[in-house]
Amino acid sequence: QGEITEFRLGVLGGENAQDRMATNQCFADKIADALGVEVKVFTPADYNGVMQGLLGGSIDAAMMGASSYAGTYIADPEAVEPVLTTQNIDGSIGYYSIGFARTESGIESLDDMQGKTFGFGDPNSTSGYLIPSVEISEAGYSMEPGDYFSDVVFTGGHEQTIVAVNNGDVDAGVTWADGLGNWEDGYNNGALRKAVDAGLVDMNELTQIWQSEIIPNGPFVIRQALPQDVKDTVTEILADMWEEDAECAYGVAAGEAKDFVPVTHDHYKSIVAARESVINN
Amino acid sequence: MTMLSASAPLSADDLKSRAEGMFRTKRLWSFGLPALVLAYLVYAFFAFDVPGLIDRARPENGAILVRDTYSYKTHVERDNRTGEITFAIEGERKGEYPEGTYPDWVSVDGDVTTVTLPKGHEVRYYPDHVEYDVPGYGTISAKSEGRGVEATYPDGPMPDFISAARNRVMVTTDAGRVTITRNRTEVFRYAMGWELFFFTLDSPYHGMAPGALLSRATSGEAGEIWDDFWHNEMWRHSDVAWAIVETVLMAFLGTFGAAIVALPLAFLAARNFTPLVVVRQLCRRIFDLCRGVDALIWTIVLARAFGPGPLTGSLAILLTDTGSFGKMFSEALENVDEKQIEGVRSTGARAVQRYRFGVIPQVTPVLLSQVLYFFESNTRSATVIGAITGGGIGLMLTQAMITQKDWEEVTYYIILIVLVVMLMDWLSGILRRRLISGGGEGGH
Amino acid sequence: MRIEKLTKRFGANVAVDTADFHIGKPAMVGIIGASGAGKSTLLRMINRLTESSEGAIRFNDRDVTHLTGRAKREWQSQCAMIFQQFNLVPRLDVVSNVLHGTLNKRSTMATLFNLYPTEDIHKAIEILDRLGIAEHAPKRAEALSGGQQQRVAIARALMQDPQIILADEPIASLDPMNAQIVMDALRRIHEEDGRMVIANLHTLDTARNYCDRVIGMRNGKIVFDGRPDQLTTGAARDIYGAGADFSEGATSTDINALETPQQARIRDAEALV
Amino acid sequence: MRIEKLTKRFGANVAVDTADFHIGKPAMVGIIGASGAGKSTLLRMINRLTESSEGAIRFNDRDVTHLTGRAKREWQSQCAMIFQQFNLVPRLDVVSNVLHGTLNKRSTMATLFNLYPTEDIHKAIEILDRLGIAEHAPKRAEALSGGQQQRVAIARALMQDPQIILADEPIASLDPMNAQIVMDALRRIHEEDGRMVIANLHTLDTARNYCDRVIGMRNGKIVFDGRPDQLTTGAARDIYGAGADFSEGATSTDINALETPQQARIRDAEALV
Amino acid sequence: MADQTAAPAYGSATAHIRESYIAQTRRKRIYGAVLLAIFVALMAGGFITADERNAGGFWEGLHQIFDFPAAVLSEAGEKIGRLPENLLEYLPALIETINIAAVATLVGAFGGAVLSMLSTRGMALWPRLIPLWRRMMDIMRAIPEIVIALILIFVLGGGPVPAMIAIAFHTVGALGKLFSEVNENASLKPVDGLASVGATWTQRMLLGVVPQVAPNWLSYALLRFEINIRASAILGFVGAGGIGYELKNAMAWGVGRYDQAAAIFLLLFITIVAVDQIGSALRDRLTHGSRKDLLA
Ligand SMILES: Nc1ncnc2c1ncn2[C@@H]1O[C@H](COP(=O)(O)OP(=O)(O)OP(=O)(O)O)[C@@H](O)[C@H]1O
Ligand SMILES: Nc1ncnc2c1ncn2[C@@H]1O[C@H](COP(=O)(O)OP(=O)(O)OP(=O)(O)O)[C@@H](O)[C@H]1O
Ligand SMILES: [Mg+2]
Ligand SMILES: [Mg+2]
Repeated sequence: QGEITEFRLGVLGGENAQDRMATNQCFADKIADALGVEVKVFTPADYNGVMQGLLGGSIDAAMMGASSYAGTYIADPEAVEPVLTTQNIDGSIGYYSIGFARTESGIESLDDMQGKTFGFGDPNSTSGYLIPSVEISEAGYSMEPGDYFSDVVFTGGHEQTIVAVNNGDVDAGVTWADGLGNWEDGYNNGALRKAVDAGLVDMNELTQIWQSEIIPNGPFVIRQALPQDVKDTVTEILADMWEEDAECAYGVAAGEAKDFVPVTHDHYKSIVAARESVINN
Repeated sequence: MTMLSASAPLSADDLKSRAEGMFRTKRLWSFGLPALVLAYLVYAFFAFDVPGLIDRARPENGAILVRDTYSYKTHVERDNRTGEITFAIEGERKGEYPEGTYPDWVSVDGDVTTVTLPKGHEVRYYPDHVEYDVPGYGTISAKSEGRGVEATYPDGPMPDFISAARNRVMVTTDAGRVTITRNRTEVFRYAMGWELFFFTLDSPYHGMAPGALLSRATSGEAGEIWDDFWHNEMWRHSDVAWAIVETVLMAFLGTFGAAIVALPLAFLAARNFTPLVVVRQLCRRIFDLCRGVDALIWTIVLARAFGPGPLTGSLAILLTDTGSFGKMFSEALENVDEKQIEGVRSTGARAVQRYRFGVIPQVTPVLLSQVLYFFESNTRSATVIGAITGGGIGLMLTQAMITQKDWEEVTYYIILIVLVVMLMDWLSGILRRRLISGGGEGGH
Repeated sequence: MRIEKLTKRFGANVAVDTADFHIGKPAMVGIIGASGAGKSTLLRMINRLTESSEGAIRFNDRDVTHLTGRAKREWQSQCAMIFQQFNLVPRLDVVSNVLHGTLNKRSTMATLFNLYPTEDIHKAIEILDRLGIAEHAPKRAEALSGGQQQRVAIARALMQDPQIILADEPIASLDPMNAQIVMDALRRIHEEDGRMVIANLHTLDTARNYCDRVIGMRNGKIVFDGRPDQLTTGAARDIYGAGADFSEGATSTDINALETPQQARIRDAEALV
Repeated sequence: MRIEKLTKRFGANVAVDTADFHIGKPAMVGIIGASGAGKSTLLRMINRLTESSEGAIRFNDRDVTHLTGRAKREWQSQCAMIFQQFNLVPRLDVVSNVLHGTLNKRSTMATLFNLYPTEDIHKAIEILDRLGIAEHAPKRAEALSGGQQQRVAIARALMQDPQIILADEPIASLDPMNAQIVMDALRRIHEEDGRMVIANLHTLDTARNYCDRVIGMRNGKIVFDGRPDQLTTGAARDIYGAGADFSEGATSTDINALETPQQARIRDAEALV
Repeated sequence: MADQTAAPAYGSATAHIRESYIAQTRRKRIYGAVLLAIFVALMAGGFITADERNAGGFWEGLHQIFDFPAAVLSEAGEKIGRLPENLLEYLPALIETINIAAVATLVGAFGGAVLSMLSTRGMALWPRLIPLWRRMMDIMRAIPEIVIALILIFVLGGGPVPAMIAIAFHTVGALGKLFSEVNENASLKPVDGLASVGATWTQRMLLGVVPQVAPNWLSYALLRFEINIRASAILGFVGAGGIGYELKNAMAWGVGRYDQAAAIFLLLFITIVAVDQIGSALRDRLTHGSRKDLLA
């Protein structure tokens, strides 16, 4: 373990690449001040980009989804370690996967979905794929295309799922929400809320048909190979951020939250198991 | 004259029936070919499920998109719990009006806030309810309570511009849109143009006329004005410029790097320069591999080693184009004029000198024009590669499209990309003409 | 047919200058003149391939100068055109080229799918037979000799069943043997079918031998209009603007003048000395 | 220079068959023979552009037949070659083409970057001046006429400062006027610099007018070797394997035969009668 | 001859030529050196910038270049038994990709043919509009397929049709330009000939022009088909169906599905190489065949 010459932060989320760069710039500046090296922010196109970057050592730290963390862990358990996660306003550290359909389709629950198409988001998304695929199959609805659903497709991401359901390309889909607030607003936070705010969908036209168990918020991970003091410094900056610079924390957390709290790999064991079970199917 | 008697030994009737036969075959072809194509298109029509697609098509999404490209909307949002009203362009934090200011079509009179919409529409926020005057229809009044939204409408059947449910009422007219839920009341007001394109609301230069700006600029504020424009938080011109540069950079490094790598390899793959079959075949298979794998897959393969960024994209283009150039260059080398080489050889020149003077001057024009052509088309490909590897204008473009709300930015990027590609097309045309007809042997 | 003050300007250049003539009954008319005199332009204006700048073209008291669309194409189909370079579709077979003469009468769709009526095909073969090239019917046009291609072009013209045949230097690309065959064919069509034939010619003797009437052009103007026997060497000098050294022989294509080609070469060579 | 039983076989075809001759002092030697007689092959073997199958080439008692690498290139630089098609690099300027004659002497690195010594450039321009084309020095070779290009090729040969100049049909692509200029230049080089010149020629009168010695080849064999004045029409018939109708005139390029081109045309025309 | 008698005087006569040539060489050398320097500087500067803005550096990453292929291949090797099953599973997606390319090429070639004739001097139906059609083709070529595909996905929903339309749109522009270059070399005489019989524009074009240009058009269309297969695979990557979509999903998941990724790689690679080889053989035949036809 030696000196580092630069620090590379990976950022992902449902926003414009440049917006993401901008909202995380304050974080990067803080790290740069503390470490005394240049900090660069990278915005890969999808979850996989962050995973490859962390595995290949070209990204040092990132806020990840639970499932993509699990994927990274399975590929190389030594690559990264989770250090912090987001704590919601109500103190919980989880969110939900929400299944929804168009109201006019008459679909009210998964029972009405026989022979219909079901849409997931990104294969590496926890709420957009991993958890619903595991929980829904466990509930007795096979996820094998053609078995119970006529087809199961990936739309590419949360935003695309919402559009696809709204357009009727798929009969139902899953996306994430914090589960707080009201359905007609698209909840307080989540992909639905962003779509509503953008004027893309009318929540009156959508119906919730399913909700998952609580899913742990994604971890902020740091590459294990980094010097310990670097890891500690960066972790501390983020852990104190809500207290010291709420504006910046809002950007990093991509929304309102209470705090960043410590986590360990144990929090995500169930997710890793879920991911492994999907592989072995 | 002998014309009639000179006619063929075959009788005219024979010829007629033969001509008929010929036309039968021709007709078969002229029907058969289009019929085959048509049959294939019909197959594709169903294979692509076009009927279903037409069914699902959402022209109104198209309308949103089109409207967004030339107009913007201002959100007037009231938190029904706190009663706080925010004004934000496109509903974005960066577009929020500073505390205490609001657009001139809003008037605040004590507890009542009036939002004037075009065509005589008007929305009034009262402390406990909202009223919306729709000319020719009447006034809609809605009150949000803990249990839901309670709305009263003018008499008569419910018009289809109102979408009402227990918890949510939405009125969409061509003057704007009003949404009332338990928590929030929101008005969208549309206006033409790309608001804040030059300056954001917090800039002192926002809304200033060009003349006034110019006089400020000449009186020493040019730097600040440029700074406010260049670092506009909404449109991020500096980031966009960088992204464009990054995209062109990927194309440039990839194309010319590939040309440099491919040139020596092409000699090894050309029949007349490498008599060894093994070496030649090896080189050709390497070219096939590079080309066959395609830049898309190279991008993924390289992402592990180099991470996201323009370098990865350049290398992906470089690898694919090495394959294409290798093939094309070696074909050009196989077509060189042997006479020139022989002339140089007869003076007792060494092999390298023979290549330098007998071969290079002949092939440079061909190679150069191919390279420049690829440079232009790679500028376009680099957009796509950037979208996958995470770099350049391509990433911005795809991300802006995926979030499906920033269509004005999408339009902006598309215009920039089209301009840059056309610029490259034009530039490479000029360079091609100059380097090939005039300028001696060309530098590289 | 009546041509009234017909003028064509290309920019500042006046290609045809207030041409004025009248052809009463179907005749065989030769137009002669030096290169650039405006012969081609005149014919192309009559066929409406080139728009005229001023003046009028009347046929049977109908003004055809400003027809457009269908009516214009209708008129074109009535006055067939034969070109110096044949203007056939080289990669198509001879019969198809001849059948192109019917394009105006048949629907576009049908012709695109080669749906020509059988009687048209028969007629095409008969015309080819009349011109002595029926046995080449299935060949590609490009496989034929120049003289044969020109006869295919004439066949196409006949297929149009036109009232007028316009021939723009029909024999200029041909050797003397083929030139004679083609001119004989045109003359015979004129005589047997009673069609009007207007031919641009670049040799005086051809005009004299084949035409009922000769029109001479110079710098776009009509400078001679009369019977062939009125076409003296003096008149020819006027038309060609040539000096006293004008010799017809140099441009003659009369086959009789060429029975001994070597003599011609000797004469040509001597002319250079 | 001594050629000993030199033979070249292309598969079953014997292009040069045990050629044997000796050139004692620098002479101007013409090699004549019908097309395919093996003239080019012989010259190419001497320059080592083509490998010989059997026999030996000796120069100043040194066997150069099997030299390789440096030594072979060294030899090539001593016996310059001039080609029928000039074999210049058309896109490079004239001086660069001439400077290629020094490639063997200069270091590879320097030449690759066009770093020729100034005295070489001066020398190149002087040679060009001697051949009367100095004013074309900065032009591209492709911009020159055939005769000028061939003189550039000669200049390149001279730049090599060779002991032997091999010229393979140097005037076959040229018109008579240029042919004379080029042959005069070769002769002058031979006389003034005392270099050996061996030229393949396809016209007897050129050989007679310019050479000290003529070698005749037929089917790869040397069938004549003597002074030009020994080259009678009978000997020529043997060389060309021609019948009694053999006439030199048809291939003559002697410029004197062309002073009155019209006469030639007349004669040609008569010949056809 | 003049040049021989003038020979003794060359010393002074050539001085001027010598000077000017040397000056010219020097100018050229400087010009060349400057060009080369600019080029090298651009390449080096570009490389440094790209390296700087990339997450991983070039030199640090170089030794890892085979990590990813190794990971994929080792997993594929472990599950080699499932290869045939995987290949079969993704065959329909491959066919969809090929269909997208084929339909887009057909549609694009048709549109390109029409536009090319409208924008060739001497053939154009409305000669004044030639610049308009040309600019239109320029713009069609300049817009990346991905843009149109994404917009159409938004309006029409996912699937092959948006990709097809996007590629066809681009193909119209690209082939239109190439076709009009071919048209420019076609003879206008047959067109004039057909005009003189009163043929409509459609008849003139289809009977007079198309027979002349068909072999070259076909050859260009084939080349475009190859390019379009790649394009349709890439568009699949952003959600437009076909093999690219499957590849992306398998790839994105990572460890656990690399055997599928490898099978898709293999399918795509074989297709691209096969189409490339068959296409260039066919094109060779077409262009050379037509040349022979003309000579015959
Ligand atoms: N399309 C055109 N654009 C401009 N000028 C033209 C055009 N066509 C013909 N001209 C000019 O019009 C004049 C007459 O040309 P035209 O072709 O009618 O002469 P011609 O008598 O047929 O000559 P030729 O015997 O050479 O065919 C010439 O000066 C020619 O340059
Ligand atoms: N590279 C080669 N491969 C096979 N045969 C060759 C080759 N070069 C020459 N030949 C054959 O060798 C014979 C002599 O050819 P050469 O070129 O030496 O004749 P030439 O006297 O120079 O004829 P020309 O006057 O046509 O130049 C010919 O039969 C020719 O076909
Ligand atoms: Mg004419
Ligand atoms: Mg020879």
